[in-house]
Amino acid sequence: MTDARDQAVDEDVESFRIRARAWIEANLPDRDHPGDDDRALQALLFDSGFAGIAFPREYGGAGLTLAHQKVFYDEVRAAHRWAPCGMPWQVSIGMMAPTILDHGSEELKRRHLPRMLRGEETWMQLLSEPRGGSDLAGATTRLTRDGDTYVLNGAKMWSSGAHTCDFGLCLARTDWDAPKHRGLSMIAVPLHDTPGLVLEVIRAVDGNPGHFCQEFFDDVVVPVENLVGEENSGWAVAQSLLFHERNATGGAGYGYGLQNARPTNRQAQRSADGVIATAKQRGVGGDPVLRQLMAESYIEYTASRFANDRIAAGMRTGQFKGPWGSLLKLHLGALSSRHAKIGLAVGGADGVIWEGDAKVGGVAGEAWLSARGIAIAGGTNEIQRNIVSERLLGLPREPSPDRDLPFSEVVRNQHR
Amino acid sequence: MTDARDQAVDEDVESFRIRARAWIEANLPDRDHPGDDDRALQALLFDSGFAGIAFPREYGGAGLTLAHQKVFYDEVRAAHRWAPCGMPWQVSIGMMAPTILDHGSEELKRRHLPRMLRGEETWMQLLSEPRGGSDLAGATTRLTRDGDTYVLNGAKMWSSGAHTCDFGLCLARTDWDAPKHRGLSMIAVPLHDTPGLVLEVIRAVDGNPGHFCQEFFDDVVVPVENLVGEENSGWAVAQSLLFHERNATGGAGYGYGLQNARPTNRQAQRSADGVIATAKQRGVGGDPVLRQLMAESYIEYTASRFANDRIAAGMRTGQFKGPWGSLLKLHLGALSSRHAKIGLAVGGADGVIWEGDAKVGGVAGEAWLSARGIAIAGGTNEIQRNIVSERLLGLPREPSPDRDLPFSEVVRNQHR
Amino acid sequence: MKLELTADQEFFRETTRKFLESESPLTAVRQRWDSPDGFDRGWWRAAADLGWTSLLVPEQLGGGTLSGSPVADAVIVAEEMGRMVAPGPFVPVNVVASTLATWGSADQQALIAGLVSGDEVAAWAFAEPGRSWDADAVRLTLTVDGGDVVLAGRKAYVEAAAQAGHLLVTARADAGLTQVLLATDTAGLTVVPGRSIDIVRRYGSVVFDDVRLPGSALVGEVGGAEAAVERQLQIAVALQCAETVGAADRVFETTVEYAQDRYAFGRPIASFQALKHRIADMLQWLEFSKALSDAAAAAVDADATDGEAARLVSVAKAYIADHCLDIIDDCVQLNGGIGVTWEHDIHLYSRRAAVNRAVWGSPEEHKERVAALLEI
Amino acid sequence: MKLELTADQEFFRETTRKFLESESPLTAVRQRWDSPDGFDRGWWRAAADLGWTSLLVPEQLGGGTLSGSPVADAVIVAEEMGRMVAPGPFVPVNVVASTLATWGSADQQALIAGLVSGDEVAAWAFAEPGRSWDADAVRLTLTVDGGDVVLAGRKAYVEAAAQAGHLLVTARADAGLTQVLLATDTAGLTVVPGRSIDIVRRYGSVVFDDVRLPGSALVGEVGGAEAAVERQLQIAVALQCAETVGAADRVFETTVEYAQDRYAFGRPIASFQALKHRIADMLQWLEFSKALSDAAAAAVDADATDGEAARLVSVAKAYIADHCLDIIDDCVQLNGGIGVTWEHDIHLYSRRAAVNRAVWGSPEEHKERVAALLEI
Repeated sequence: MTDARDQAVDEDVESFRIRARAWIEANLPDRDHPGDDDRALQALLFDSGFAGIAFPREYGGAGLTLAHQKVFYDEVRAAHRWAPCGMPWQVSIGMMAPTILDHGSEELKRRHLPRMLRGEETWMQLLSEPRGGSDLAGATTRLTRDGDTYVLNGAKMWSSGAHTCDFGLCLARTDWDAPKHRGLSMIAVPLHDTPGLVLEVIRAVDGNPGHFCQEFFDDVVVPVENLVGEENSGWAVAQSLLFHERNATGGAGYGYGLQNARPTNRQAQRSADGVIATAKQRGVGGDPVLRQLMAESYIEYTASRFANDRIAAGMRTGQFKGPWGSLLKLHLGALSSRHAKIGLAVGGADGVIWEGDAKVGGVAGEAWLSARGIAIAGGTNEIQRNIVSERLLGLPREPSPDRDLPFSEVVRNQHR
Repeated sequence: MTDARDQAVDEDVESFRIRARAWIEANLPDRDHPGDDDRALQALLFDSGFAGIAFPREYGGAGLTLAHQKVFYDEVRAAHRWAPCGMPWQVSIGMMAPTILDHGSEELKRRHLPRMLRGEETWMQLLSEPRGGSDLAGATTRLTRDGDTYVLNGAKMWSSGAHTCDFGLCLARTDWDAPKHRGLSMIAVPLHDTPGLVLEVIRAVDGNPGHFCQEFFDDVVVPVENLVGEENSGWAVAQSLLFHERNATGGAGYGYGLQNARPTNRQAQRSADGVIATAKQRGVGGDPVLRQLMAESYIEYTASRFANDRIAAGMRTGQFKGPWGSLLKLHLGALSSRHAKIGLAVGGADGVIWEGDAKVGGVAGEAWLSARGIAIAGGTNEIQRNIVSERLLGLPREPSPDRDLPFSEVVRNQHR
Repeated sequence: MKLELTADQEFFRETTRKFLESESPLTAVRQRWDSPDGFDRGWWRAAADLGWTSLLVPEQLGGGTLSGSPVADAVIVAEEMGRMVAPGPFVPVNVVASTLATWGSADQQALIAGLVSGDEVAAWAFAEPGRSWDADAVRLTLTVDGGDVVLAGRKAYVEAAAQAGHLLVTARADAGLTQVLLATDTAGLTVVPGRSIDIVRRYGSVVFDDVRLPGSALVGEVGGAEAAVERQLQIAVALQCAETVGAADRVFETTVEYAQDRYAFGRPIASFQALKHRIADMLQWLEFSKALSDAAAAAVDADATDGEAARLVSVAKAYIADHCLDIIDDCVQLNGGIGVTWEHDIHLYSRRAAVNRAVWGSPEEHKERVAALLEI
Repeated sequence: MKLELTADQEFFRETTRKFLESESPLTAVRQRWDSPDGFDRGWWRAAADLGWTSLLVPEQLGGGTLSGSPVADAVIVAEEMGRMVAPGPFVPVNVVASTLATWGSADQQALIAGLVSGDEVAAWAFAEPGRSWDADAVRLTLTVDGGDVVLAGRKAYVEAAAQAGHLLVTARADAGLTQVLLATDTAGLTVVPGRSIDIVRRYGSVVFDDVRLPGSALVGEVGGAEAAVERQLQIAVALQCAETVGAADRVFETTVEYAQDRYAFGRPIASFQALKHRIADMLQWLEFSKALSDAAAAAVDADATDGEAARLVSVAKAYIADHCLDIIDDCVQLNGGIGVTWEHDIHLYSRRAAVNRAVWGSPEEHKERVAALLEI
């Protein structure tokens, strides 16, 4: 197993590409028939030295760079093969593992990173709260030290895929007298068979259980060694996590980029291809007005692809400092709604009306209903615009009347 | 002269309409050949009791209502006749006269309102300053009491048509130790042959003198009786002026509405008709994509017309309280740029390129260059959005760090 | 959302609103997701009792207007239905009743009483699969065969098709547009029930397999239905615009309230200027939508022959379908994550607005119609 | 605005920028408003000396690339020209030089030296009055008459037509698209000088009144110019996109700086969230524009035969013409009243961007082209 990784020492990107290509062709399944055991496939990648390509070797990675990782997944896509890229891998390996790498104790890193990279454990995040929205630092979930353990009380929401994951990185308040950003801690909470933890899947707009969950913590006991970073330094850990999230969602950093993920039917509609296919099916591909709209979708997604490469290059070369992934996330968030409206135009009545008694149909209409998800989850468009203007351009920060107050004195939601 | 006005006592709108229609047909020139002496025409209106229809009779008005005024100008338009409606009447009678009516001393009203309504005197406003922009209450023009007179020093900018008008209502600071809104006064400054006053016409984007002016005041002496309202209550006067301005620009209140004004060539381009004419001339009227854009322009201008009526009705019936004219101004400001882009699309290369050596041509291109004017002058789109959200919907005000400071301590423009 | 209603209209709005709030709250709307019909017959009769189905019918046929402007009256119901995303075949029943009252034979007018009482439901079969909502696009054939007429073809997106006892069908004969009224149990006619993303609004397809009818089924002359069809379209679009405006109005109202109550970063989110400015834009779109919706209804009431009604209806549809959808869309954003869950009511409105965007013609189609009417 | 330039390219950008700042500051650009030509011949020779006109010409003909990617090299000049709204017939000279180098006869290639040195100016006559910027729209006829060819028709919007000594003309023969090179003093040819709303960019119309030329005037075969024309269009659009991006980049940079310096209501206006959010959107559009401009140039350099270059060039043009115009437009708004005066420099950029929107095809035309290339 370490042999595979040994080949990688100081390997340049082009040599790596040739080696990766050969391995991919010999080992990975066809993209259209990938089977259904992504965990086994991830283990194969790991055992062959192709999981966690940019992670240090001592934690099970290949010790190479993000450029190597990008090359690997480009080759996978070019060869029309499949490597696990969607949920939960995108989150567990693309966002949580790098956060552990940045802030976890040596013990946590040694114990969990290899398992995460191998797919034996999948992790996700527990940040947002029912009353909190975008104001993550306003978390009111309570984490209390009790001898050798911590006790967790409160609720989290909008946690994607918590029902299928093994651990959740949970942001909770440990000091209520400190200002909001300085009384938080991050802790890894096991999600299976945990006494006091109730997990519910939130019903999506289509009426079916979605991938967002809600968790209620009632005196949940968590070992002290699960703390990630120091007590009361949880905001720094969350910032790191959000950095990796933005990059992963935008397709930079440790994430795989949405373009690598296996498209579902609904995702297919969320691309120019899906809309074009609808137009052809409805026989309206020749409509000059709809052609403008379809071209617009194609243009935006094409722009996204090249902007991705540009921002990756800027970060790689150090010309772009700071959370530039926000620009990609902002674009996706702004585009999703526009694209859904284009879908409605192209889909016409067939996009919202169908024969039969199924409650779900009309792919354009359903895509429209859920389009705002990407503009809200993972940091709303508004949060991204704040980040872009304040942290990429250095414009003055928004006044935050609660920033320096002891958290216990902060005004929260009111009901008139 | 008073006879004409006597007919109007308690006259209902429909009786007035019949009387007005007959008078219009007998007296007003054809809309397309109105001659060039709007002053004489305004005097005719005044002498016949049709100027200042909603102004009190003691100040030369007809003592009727804004509904009567609207009917009069509707009839003028319907009969394809012409009554003075553009600049400077829209400003002098539509905005300045009502401000004098609201705040002027009895003496000021008796002396100036009849002259304004008869067109013997034209008035305009001196509010913005070179360094001030939208922050009108931050005026730094200095008005100092000196015995029986005031002395004015400073500069004003963006004053439309100052070079053709007789008086300017000037907002100036009389108390530098009061908070910004509480140290201002409004005074009427004569604009002709005034010692110490230098007036320059600002060059517009087309390279020619535009209708905006800049004024420099160097120890300009103004009589004390020219003060409008009390000393240090100038902000209330300015608010009143801005209220009338928004209404007039939007086409409500004492103004005539842009739809009544005589269209110039450039204004013609600033309407759906202009764009449609361009399309026909270029032979691209059949292009389905451009047809969508032209229809959009037509739809927006049509919406504007009916929204105008709606808001006038809301204000008339008291269902809309506050500066609802802002909504119309916001729409015009947002539309002008969009409409100019539609003009560029329809105009194509012919909109920006022409044969011959004239420096001005390409009507779509020139319209595009100046389109932002309406989105900035008379209160920017941003100011209107603040007004709409704060004063029509009651949302919380923007934090103004300078609001309660003595003005002398307020931080102003910095140069890094 | 007219500002100057007559006293009768004010009262009508009030009773309509109270009826919907008590007899069709959003919880009840949600429950009807499981029902094939989308509405309850008894409930519909109660709504009819309030006058929902009689406004476009003259007094001598059992109806009557409140104000002399029947479409403006009906708009009041449509707005309130939009505010409560209400069920019920309001548009088709009123359209059919109106046309039968004007163009129907005495026999056909006998159906009106049932429509007015709510005992009967009728639908209008107009659009065809994959085609635009335009009279020119009608291809269903009507052939005159002796004293009979024969229909062949297919209709789609027919609101309440499977719930209706009768269909008003727009067909094309050699002589031009022609309409017939027939019962849904006529031989050769198959109704294929369907659904939409709207929670309670049901649509169906109708297959005409050489459906043979007596000449008495004709509504008006063979080839003489153009004016009736245009009027039906105008009424349908005017009512639909009012409904969409009502939906956006309600969403905007609740969202602005929410933004004032919800705190983030120690401030109500309605204090953030970026949101305030978007809310200001939304109010502008909403008020302009209201103005256009009322203007369209007034023009249809005036039944002007200079094309004013046709033009204003299309102007209103294009503006409202786009801008009210944008209002609802940005309100979802302002509501944050909860706005994209089943539990939150906003998706009920998103659904209605998305269906209304497409039905009776998209904004793109109506813009083209405006361009054509302007003779560009 | 590539992030990874070669050392030679970095140096080239630096010398280009310095040259423009010292030899063509905005004050000088403004002065050229009065000049019929829009640029100074001596200045153009100095620019040519820096390499502006030699990049798309192979070494054996007196040119040479800096990096092996000639279009990417030329893009550097275009970007800097955009940032300084510079004068000079950069696009036409490079397009003509490139085509003569590939398809010209030895005699025709003799012109290249003059183009490279800046002593000669050439223009490309392609579009026709009122028609779209599409090879299919070319109607100017070329008739073969024995050993001669005869041109009849009219060209319009020809950049530097009245300043050029030679024209590359795209015409239609029975056999298809055909190109010729001719001197502007050829009998039967009339150049009608014209202007544009750009301060320094001059366009002209060209009338061909049965212009008779020897067969040696042909650039390539009769009917065989399709590939050359497509390549010329791709180069022109790629360079134009880079220029528009450069213009928007400079406007954005100065406007953000201004917004930080300018105080209103006791705060820098850049602290108002509504403006911050619009500025964030602008940065997104700008960075995406840069990414697409570079991608288009790279594809044209790669000269891919799978349609990638054609598609990306149209994608870039459609995106950049729309979004960079929007950036400049909103920057005018952020500058307030001063932004709509002659004194402020922003209108120089608005002018350039508006002309660039139309020339070489509008965003609408390029979207249609994208749809066609995608075989929708």
